[in-house]
Amino acid sequence: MPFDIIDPTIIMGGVGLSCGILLGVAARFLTVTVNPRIEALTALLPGVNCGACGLPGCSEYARALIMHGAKVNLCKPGGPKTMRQIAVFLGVEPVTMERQVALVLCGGDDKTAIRKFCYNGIADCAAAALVGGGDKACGYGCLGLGSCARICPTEAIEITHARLAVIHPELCIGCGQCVKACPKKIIQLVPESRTIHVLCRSKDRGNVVKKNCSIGCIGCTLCTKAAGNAIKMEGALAVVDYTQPLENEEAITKCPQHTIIKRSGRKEVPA
Amino acid sequence: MKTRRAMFRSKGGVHPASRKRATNAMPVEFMPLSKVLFVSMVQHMGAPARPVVKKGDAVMRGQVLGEAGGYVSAPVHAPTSGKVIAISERPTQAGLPAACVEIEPDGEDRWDAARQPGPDWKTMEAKALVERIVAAGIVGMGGAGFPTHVKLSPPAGKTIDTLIINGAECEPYLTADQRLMVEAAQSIWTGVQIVRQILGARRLVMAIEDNKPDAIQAMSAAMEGTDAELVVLKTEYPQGAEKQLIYAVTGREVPSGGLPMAVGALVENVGTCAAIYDAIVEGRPLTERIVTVTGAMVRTPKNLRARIGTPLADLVAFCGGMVGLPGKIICGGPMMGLAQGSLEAAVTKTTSGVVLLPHQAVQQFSSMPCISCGRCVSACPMRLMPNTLGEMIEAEDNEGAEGLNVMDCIECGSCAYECPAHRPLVQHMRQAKAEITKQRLKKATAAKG
Amino acid sequence: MRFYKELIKGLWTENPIFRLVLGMCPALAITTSVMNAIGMGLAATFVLICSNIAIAAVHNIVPSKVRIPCYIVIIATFVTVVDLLMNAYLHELHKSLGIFIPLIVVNCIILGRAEAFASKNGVWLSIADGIGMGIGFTLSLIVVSAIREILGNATLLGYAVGHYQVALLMVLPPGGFLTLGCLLALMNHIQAGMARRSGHAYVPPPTLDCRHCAICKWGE
Amino acid sequence: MNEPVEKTLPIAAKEPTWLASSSPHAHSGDSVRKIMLTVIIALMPALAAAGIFFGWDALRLTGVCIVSCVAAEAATRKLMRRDKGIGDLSAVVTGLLLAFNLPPALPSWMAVVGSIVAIVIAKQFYGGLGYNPFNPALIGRVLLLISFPVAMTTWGPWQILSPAAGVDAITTATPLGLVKTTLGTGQPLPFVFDGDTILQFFMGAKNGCIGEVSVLALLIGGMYLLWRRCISWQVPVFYIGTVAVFATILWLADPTHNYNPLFHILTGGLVLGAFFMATDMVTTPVTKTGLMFFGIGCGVLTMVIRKWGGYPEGVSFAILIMNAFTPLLNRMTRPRVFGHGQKKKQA
Repeated sequence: MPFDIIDPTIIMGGVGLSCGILLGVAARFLTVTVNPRIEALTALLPGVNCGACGLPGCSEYARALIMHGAKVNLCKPGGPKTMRQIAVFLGVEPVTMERQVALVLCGGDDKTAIRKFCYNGIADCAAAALVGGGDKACGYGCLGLGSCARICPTEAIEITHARLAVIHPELCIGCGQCVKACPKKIIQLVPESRTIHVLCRSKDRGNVVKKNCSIGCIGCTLCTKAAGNAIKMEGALAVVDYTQPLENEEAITKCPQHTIIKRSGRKEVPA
Repeated sequence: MKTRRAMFRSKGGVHPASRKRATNAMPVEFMPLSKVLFVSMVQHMGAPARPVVKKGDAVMRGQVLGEAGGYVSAPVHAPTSGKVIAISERPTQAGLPAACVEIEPDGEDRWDAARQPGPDWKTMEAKALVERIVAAGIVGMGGAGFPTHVKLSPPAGKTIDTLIINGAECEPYLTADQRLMVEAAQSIWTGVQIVRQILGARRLVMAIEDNKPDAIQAMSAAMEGTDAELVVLKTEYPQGAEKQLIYAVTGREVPSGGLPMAVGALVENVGTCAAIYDAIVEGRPLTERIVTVTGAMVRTPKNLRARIGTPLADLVAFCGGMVGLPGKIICGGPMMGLAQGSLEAAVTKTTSGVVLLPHQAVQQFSSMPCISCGRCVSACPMRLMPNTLGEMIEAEDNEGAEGLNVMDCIECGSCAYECPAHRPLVQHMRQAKAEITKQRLKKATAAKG
Repeated sequence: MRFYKELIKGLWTENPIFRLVLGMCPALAITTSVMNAIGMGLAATFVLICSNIAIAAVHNIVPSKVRIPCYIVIIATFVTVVDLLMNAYLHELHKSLGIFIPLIVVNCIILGRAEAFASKNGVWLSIADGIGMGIGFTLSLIVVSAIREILGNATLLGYAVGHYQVALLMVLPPGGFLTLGCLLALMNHIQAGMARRSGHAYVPPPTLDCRHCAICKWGE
Repeated sequence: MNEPVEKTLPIAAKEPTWLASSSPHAHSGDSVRKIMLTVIIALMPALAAAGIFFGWDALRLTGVCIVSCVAAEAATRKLMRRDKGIGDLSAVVTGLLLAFNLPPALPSWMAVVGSIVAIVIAKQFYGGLGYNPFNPALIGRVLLLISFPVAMTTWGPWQILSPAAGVDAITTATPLGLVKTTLGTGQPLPFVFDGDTILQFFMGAKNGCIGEVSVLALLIGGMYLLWRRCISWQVPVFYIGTVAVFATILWLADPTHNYNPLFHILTGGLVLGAFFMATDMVTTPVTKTGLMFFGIGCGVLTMVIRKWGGYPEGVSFAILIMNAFTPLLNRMTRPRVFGHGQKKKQA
């Protein structure tokens, strides 16, 4: 009886041993070398694979950092914190970088902007823009059909009941997907610390804007006087120059159309 | 001349109610000049024209307002004499903003003195004829607006043996081409002969649908005693689409992505032929066209000879205005026309009609899932599978749609016309085609850079 | 405290059948009667606990490259033990479970716990995990099989529960799929409702992610 | 969370006066609801025939199936928060077809179970009308057949099949069932299939599911559907044609154990299946060629099951099996796109 056990034990042991040797040989000669630094660096990145760095995913960015010396400040979701970590890891000098968040430069929802016709078709901004340029009377306005919201990896974009896209800065990682998705090109990445924005992209003349939208920029230039260099006129449209400092909130109160708003890092406060 | 029925019938197609009766017996009326004419610089396929006049300039009828912006482009001429009051950005019929020259007519409608009738066309070289056509700003007047001179200049080595004149006008409601054939058969015929001389085409075919007996009669009278053929087509939509027409007449299939010249054929619309006659024989550039203003919401539907740049609102007002608020305003026919958000847009070289539909005739779809009835597959003249394509595009699988040849779609609307689930199939296709074109451009520039 | 947490997670939040959607093969195949379910569940629980202990004990000395073969060997050993024991002492049950006892070797739950838990935690917690997961598995099988046995055979644990027309389908293979599918839907529904009430976002198990399926509007 | 609930926008009730959409702006005017209504009308002759032959039972089952199908559809849609209601009438069609596939003596509660299975499991669980891969009514029937085999094979009162075979033996069998059991015991064919029987079978005087007995009534409905372009001729023609060819071959090979092809056409659910079940739009191919192959496949499978299978009748199974092939047939029979593939063109 005990001998019945010994035979299989020897056979199984032998099989196990030979398999083990095979595995050992395989591990020795067929192994794929992975740079351990790439793995370690990948672990530092946020792992949302948003593509904001221009590379297809976090591990590719890590590879680019180590192999090709990519810039350390490309990871937008990670922001300055990740940038510093990368810089420390790679032993390079950290660069200045501010987190960017997306902003919809249109405030015209169903209550304030008029629609020229009833749009009947696919609920997608790109498709709607192909039908008579979209149903907003203003040719530059947000269509509110949520192409940006659908592409947002963090669901930071809300389509309000009055059909306007609003981005929640606290959820936004600044990946810029929505900027690409918007057929009207009214989403812009702005520095997170900035609070005062002109919510209009209409290049129309003031009388046309007034007809189409009650809160569009009419090009009255009152804000430019109040804000100094930070708000400039581009034709009939006031545009915030984000390279110039702007703390003075006078522009908000000066705007007769209430186009200029204050949006803090956490939530949006109408003027 | 011999008259025969079309020998080939392409698969697919639909039979929408033609509704041409409102205007098909109405003689073309002259549309009086509007207060302001809005001449868009985007009236054709290809590069937009570049404005060459300034605000305040006095212009004569036929004077060049915008010169061609490239080879595939066409110049734009002043539709009447008057003053340029502004050069602005205005939405086109497609709703996208484009440069536009606003002209205030002086009411005298004087022709530009530089415009003279040319020498006898029969003695002219093909090249000289094409040059005159380029200068006259003639584009395909059937709807797409492809610059005519490009078509008439086949690359060396390509011969065009068959010239087909498109008088099918398969879109419901529209009667502009039909009236033109009835009223100006002789000038169309002269234009056709000019085109034939340019191309040296061996075979000449006039194709008309069998629901226009008066046009068939008028054209056959004009063509009497020549070697041209008159092909009577069975009424079916989209019989007048270029590729389908070539197939119906010759049995040749234009290869995917190719031009008709690939099978040695060329299609010209009857309106284009009449414009060529005007340009070569009369020496007039293209400044007006026939527009059918119709639909249940127009008080008295009419065929109008309107100047390019006439606002749609003026056309409707001349027809007695609207009976009530329309449900939909369409530039062009109901199958392929562009829905308008307002009547602000102006007549262009390709505006064949303005249709005002009542609310009850407008399909207000709230689309359902596809029930796989297969009607779109049977209806598609390009033999695509619109049901599968629609679902793919809805799932944002543009690559898959490309693999199923979505780029061959001619957007004729037969699929969506038949769809019992009211799916916006054409819109899906358009979306995918726009997206794929964008991707291809990107790839092409990436390959270059 | 940690022990307790690891113990109960297998019952609901990480229930192997309804939440992780693992071990589908036995859950579909042997749930024609409650007796089978109990037998299968206990056998799997035994293997789970033993293999968790063994793997937690040896995971530090096993090179990570060959860990999977090692786990398989360990699991196979315990499965053989269970197979032989059941054959000896519960012969009838063994016969009705048939091939599914040896198939515990390739059961995703056991390998999954070995890889996901036991190889990263100590022996003590791994015991808790094994017990919790095993009991969760057993209870899930009992629920599925009870429904199928009552509807398809008018019995429960072999005792008649009433005289009515039975639906033969329920004890045939399609019945397993139907029952399990409906129960999964129900669990998803309950979870979504609970998440909504507590104000959290509902994150469905990856295999049952509602967000990309337009069939119903529960994911929203 | 932010995703619009609808794939396409409905019409806003208020403000802007006119509409704009992508072309075309004309429509044939046909809708899913109209198609379903046509099918319902086409089923009316068969319902009348069922009423004549089976009386109260036929009406009871039809009513129960329709009511429970519609109720199940409404309830599931509400529960799943799907917006579109029961207005498309597809649940009514499912209910009617399911009832037509049930034997007259079936208890009402079983019909309710079948209806719920058909609507909830076979249709709504897959996403509702348009997404169901299998014919819901047939799934309902097959589930009932597997679950309650006795109740589903207890037939009506007809005693006309053959005076020679003894009354008791035939009161509870369909012609197909009778043939199968008789041949299974090694006996010769149970009755003579000649002029009179053919006429009776054609008119509907035989045992079977309530909607399938009267070939005449079904043909009237089928012709109506063909006339209204609700079905294409490929499926019924190729389905019945294949069965006829198959049966002819069998009959010529061994006339002592096989009836002539008319027997196979006039018995069982073939005509009902060929005109109403195998032509269901959702679960059948979209191309004409695909429909042709679908019909042939159904015909072959039906005959294989009838001749060699465990069940006497194979129409339901044949159609369900072919439903599974629908995506494949759609793929294989894609039409050649205009301007493609005539000559090999360089890219």
